Amino acid sequence: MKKLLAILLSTTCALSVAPALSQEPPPPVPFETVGVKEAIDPGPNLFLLQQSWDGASTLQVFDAVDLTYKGGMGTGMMAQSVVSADGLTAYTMSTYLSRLTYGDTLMVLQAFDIATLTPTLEVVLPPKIAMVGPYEHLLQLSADERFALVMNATPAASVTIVDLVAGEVTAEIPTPGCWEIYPATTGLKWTMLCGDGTARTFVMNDAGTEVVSQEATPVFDADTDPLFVHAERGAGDELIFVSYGGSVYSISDAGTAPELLSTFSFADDLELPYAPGGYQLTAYNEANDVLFVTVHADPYDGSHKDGSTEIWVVDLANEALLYRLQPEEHGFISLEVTDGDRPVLYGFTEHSYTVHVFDIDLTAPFGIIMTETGVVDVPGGQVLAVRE
Amino acid sequence: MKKLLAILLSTTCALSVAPALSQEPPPPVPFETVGVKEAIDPGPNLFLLQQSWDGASTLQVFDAVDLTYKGGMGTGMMAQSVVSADGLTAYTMSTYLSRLTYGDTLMVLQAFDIATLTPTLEVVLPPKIAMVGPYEHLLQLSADERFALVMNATPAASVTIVDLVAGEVTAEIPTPGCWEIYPATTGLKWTMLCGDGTARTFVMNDAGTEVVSQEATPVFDADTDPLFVHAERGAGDELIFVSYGGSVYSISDAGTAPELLSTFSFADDLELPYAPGGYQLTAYNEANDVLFVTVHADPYDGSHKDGSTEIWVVDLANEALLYRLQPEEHGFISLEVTDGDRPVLYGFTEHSYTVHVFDIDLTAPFGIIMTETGVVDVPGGQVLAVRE
Amino acid sequence: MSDMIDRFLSWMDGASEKAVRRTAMAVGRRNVLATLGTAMMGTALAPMLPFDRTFGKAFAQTPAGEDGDVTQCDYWRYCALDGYLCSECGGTLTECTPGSVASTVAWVGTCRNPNDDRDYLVSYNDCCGGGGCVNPTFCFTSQGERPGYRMGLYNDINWCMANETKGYHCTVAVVVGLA
Amino acid sequence: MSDMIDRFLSWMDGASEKAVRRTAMAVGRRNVLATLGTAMMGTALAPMLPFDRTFGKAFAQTPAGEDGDVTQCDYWRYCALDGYLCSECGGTLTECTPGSVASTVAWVGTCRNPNDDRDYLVSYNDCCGGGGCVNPTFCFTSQGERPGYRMGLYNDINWCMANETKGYHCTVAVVVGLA
Repeated sequence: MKKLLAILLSTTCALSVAPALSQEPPPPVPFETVGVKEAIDPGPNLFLLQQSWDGASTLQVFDAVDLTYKGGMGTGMMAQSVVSADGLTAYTMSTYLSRLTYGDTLMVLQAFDIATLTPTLEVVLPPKIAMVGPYEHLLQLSADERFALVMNATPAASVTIVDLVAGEVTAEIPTPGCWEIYPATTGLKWTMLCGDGTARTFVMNDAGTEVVSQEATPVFDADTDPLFVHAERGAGDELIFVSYGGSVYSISDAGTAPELLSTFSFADDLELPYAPGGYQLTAYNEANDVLFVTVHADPYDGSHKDGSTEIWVVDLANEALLYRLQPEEHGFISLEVTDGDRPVLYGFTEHSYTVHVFDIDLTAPFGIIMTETGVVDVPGGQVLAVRE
Repeated sequence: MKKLLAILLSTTCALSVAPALSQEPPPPVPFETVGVKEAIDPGPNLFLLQQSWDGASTLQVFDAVDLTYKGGMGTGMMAQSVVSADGLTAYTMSTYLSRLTYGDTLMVLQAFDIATLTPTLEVVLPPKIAMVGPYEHLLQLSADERFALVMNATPAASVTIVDLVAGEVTAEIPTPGCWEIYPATTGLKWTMLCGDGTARTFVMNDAGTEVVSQEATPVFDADTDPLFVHAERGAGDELIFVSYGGSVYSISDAGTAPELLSTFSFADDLELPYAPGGYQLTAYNEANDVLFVTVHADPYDGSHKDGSTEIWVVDLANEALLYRLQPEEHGFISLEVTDGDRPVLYGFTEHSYTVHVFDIDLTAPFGIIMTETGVVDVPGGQVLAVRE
Repeated sequence: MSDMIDRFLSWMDGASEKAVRRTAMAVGRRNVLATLGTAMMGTALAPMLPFDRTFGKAFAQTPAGEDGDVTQCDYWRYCALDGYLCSECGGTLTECTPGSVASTVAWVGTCRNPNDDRDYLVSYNDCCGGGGCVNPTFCFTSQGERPGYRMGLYNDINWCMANETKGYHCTVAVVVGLA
Repeated sequence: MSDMIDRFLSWMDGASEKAVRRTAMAVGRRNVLATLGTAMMGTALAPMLPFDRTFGKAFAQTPAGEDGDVTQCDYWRYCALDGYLCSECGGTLTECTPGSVASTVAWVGTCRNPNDDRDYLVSYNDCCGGGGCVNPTFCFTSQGERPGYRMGLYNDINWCMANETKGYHCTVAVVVGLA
């Protein structure tokens, strides 16, 4: 119909044009006024955190389908970020130094309305927040998204609880030796990994003012096979970790104390040794119950942050390596994947500071087909999140 | 002597070594404590301003002879800087935004002890300072270095006077239509270039609290041959400007009103058209009474900030182009030169963001010999100053 | 429209309205902004579009951006632009990115539109605040540019200076009149 | 010296002194810092120096830096260093740049010295404050590194955290004991 209209119009124009072909100049370009675009274009968003250690960090927003850049939210130095489940609100925690390289320290939690990229809330935090490279679980939200949970390090570890409705800090909870915050998907509690190889759950009261630390559960050995701190949620709502040595650890946080459900290695019995490496190094696809993991060949003591030489697909139900994806690009350190039957995999590679998008066909008759559908340069952008 | 000593020592060692060649392991590396280097190494310094618009700007210090990096001083966004004549103190003016990309504005003047790279003074300025790319004459010192003179733009132009001894602002003087601050080399006064083609001198009282604006002197035509705002001091203490079209304008600021001493073109009568271009685009060498100028071929309306294709040496006494230096590097936009018979020329090129150092032999029988003696990468570093 | 032009000119100190309209200029922020991880750009304004012979143009206003490639620094409106293109930063040719604010003051350029051979007065407004921009296109052209003694033609300065929010974000190019 | 080690360990929460001494680790600040205009570098710690056969060494203490090239990321002390080398930022191997302050807390690494085949405990102190660094050498090695649940081995965090001045500047590598 649109096409038809265009043909009609051009015919009309052609008919009416002949007499207009005089020496008359075209009318001038219409005059304009400067404006501000009210909101970013709708549609699913891909979020990347560009962290700076001597200036503004920014949380950047791209169209998750065609990678069009939509805009960003400016925040402080060494920022961490988290996006609400509905994709409408972003939160950051970051550090402002009064003279940038020195001076008084101000640490704040900021909330942003993503549609308008506008700050909507600011809460001053106890000046203890963990100033770390971009990690997903240093700033998290409680299941009901009423509370923000902030990782502190002085270097003693603690968690600050922020009531996002009241806009105020309600408590600071010591969490000695425990690190990163894995909120439960229901209820007011979170779990942490601890240096003695345990996991420990912390249960809040309704007001976020009091927290009970539950009994610790032995889970892993921080000396012989330490866990990466990145976690995904599996089919049974369990927390899925991977270890330096290439094992999956499934931990339930459904009860008051964590429970180790299972462990299995996905890196054994290969000709060459491989190991996982990176930061946000796993991504879970629900429809196929598979975990994507960035791995590298020839690992050694200290290579656990090296970017990928391959991306592996691990079948969680069958506890086995399903497929070894070998994208042309190396150096992936962060992954994110959509949940559906035919997932879209997003990967950030430190080799070229680009985000690559792959269509993943897990049902192809002769093995998984991985098709690159997009790429965008994002210098220093790292933690990925996708919201429909 | 040193060499001889080394030979003696090694002979001694060889003689005494045989018995020591047992299986005894060497003693362990001595244990150490962490420290802070008290002061930068002595010697002449080269200063470069690395300006940032969304984080800390820094004033960087290099050894002026061998280009060893000595350290830097951190300051705010969009900073300008000036170094005292004795090379002991640096001043910056800059902007701090409370939330880096937005928020409250704080504009300050900071002083730094260069030996220890430590801030020694901070004065809050009226929040009007000119936020501009790096230019030399937006922050200047009075001849006696008691007062700092700060260029403001709201966009209305004015000058803030800061008493550096008292550490306080003494006055803000409207300077409508006039731009950049050229302090006299004696007395409490400065001159400015104005948009109507005049130059105007402003005379301060001893306290820096009152300023009399003197009669304006017609000097140039801002429409047909505008002056670059960078200025050097010539043999007779006059201000030396160059124009977009390639003329030298010598202006005396010795009296109460500026006086145009002479103008001449150094870009005429060449096969190809050339014009000056850049920022700190001239440098004056006193011993030879020559001006180095960055010029580019095939100029056009709007090319006046283009980096060099050549560096020209202009003989000021004879009002003539003396020599066309053709360094391999193009894109020089900032120059600085030492005063002696055989000057050292420093140039910053925007093509590779490097500083190049040249030995200039002006007395060589067959024309000037330019020998590159050093190069250092300084991303974004721009305004140059050298202090013995 | 004349209200808007008046607003540009009201703050002009020492420069006549005529001088402002005559030429245009971009801020020598080049070396600073360009260092921040961006590609380099346009130098001269080379006329790139032939005279527009699409008859339809005679019957409808030309929407912004249909008279050239607004993502390129040699687009005709950018003859004196010094900054990141807002159209590549989440905004458009004439609109700031959501979350930022348009500068209340601006510098102006006089740019020849090769489509109709007219000279237009183009207002370059900086957008202020906002959250950075990923790999923005940095353009730097200085046709008719003058130092700060002709402030309205000066493109080296942060034109967010008169706003409450002074953080520079990107620059729009708005046709505000015939020169 | 033991005072100093005690100081490192006094704040260790949940990690035994033994665990701290066993291994070393550098902060995953890599992607952030490395983006800031620096080159990338060392991955594995490859022994590069043969056993020191200069007899003079048997008679005098080895001054810092004479047992390898301290400007290179594969220098033996840097086995778990994540940061800019202070020696390239106006400081030295063990001294912060003038104008900055040494961090009061630090992470530690256990590095094998190929010159004497001994394992040393190396304290990686961040220097805090200071005025940036021009083209600093960024090193990133993580031998024995562990996440924040073993804080004393964690190299992804800003170790200026316990200082009044929290701006990260560069990192020194100080031999504080035998492992």
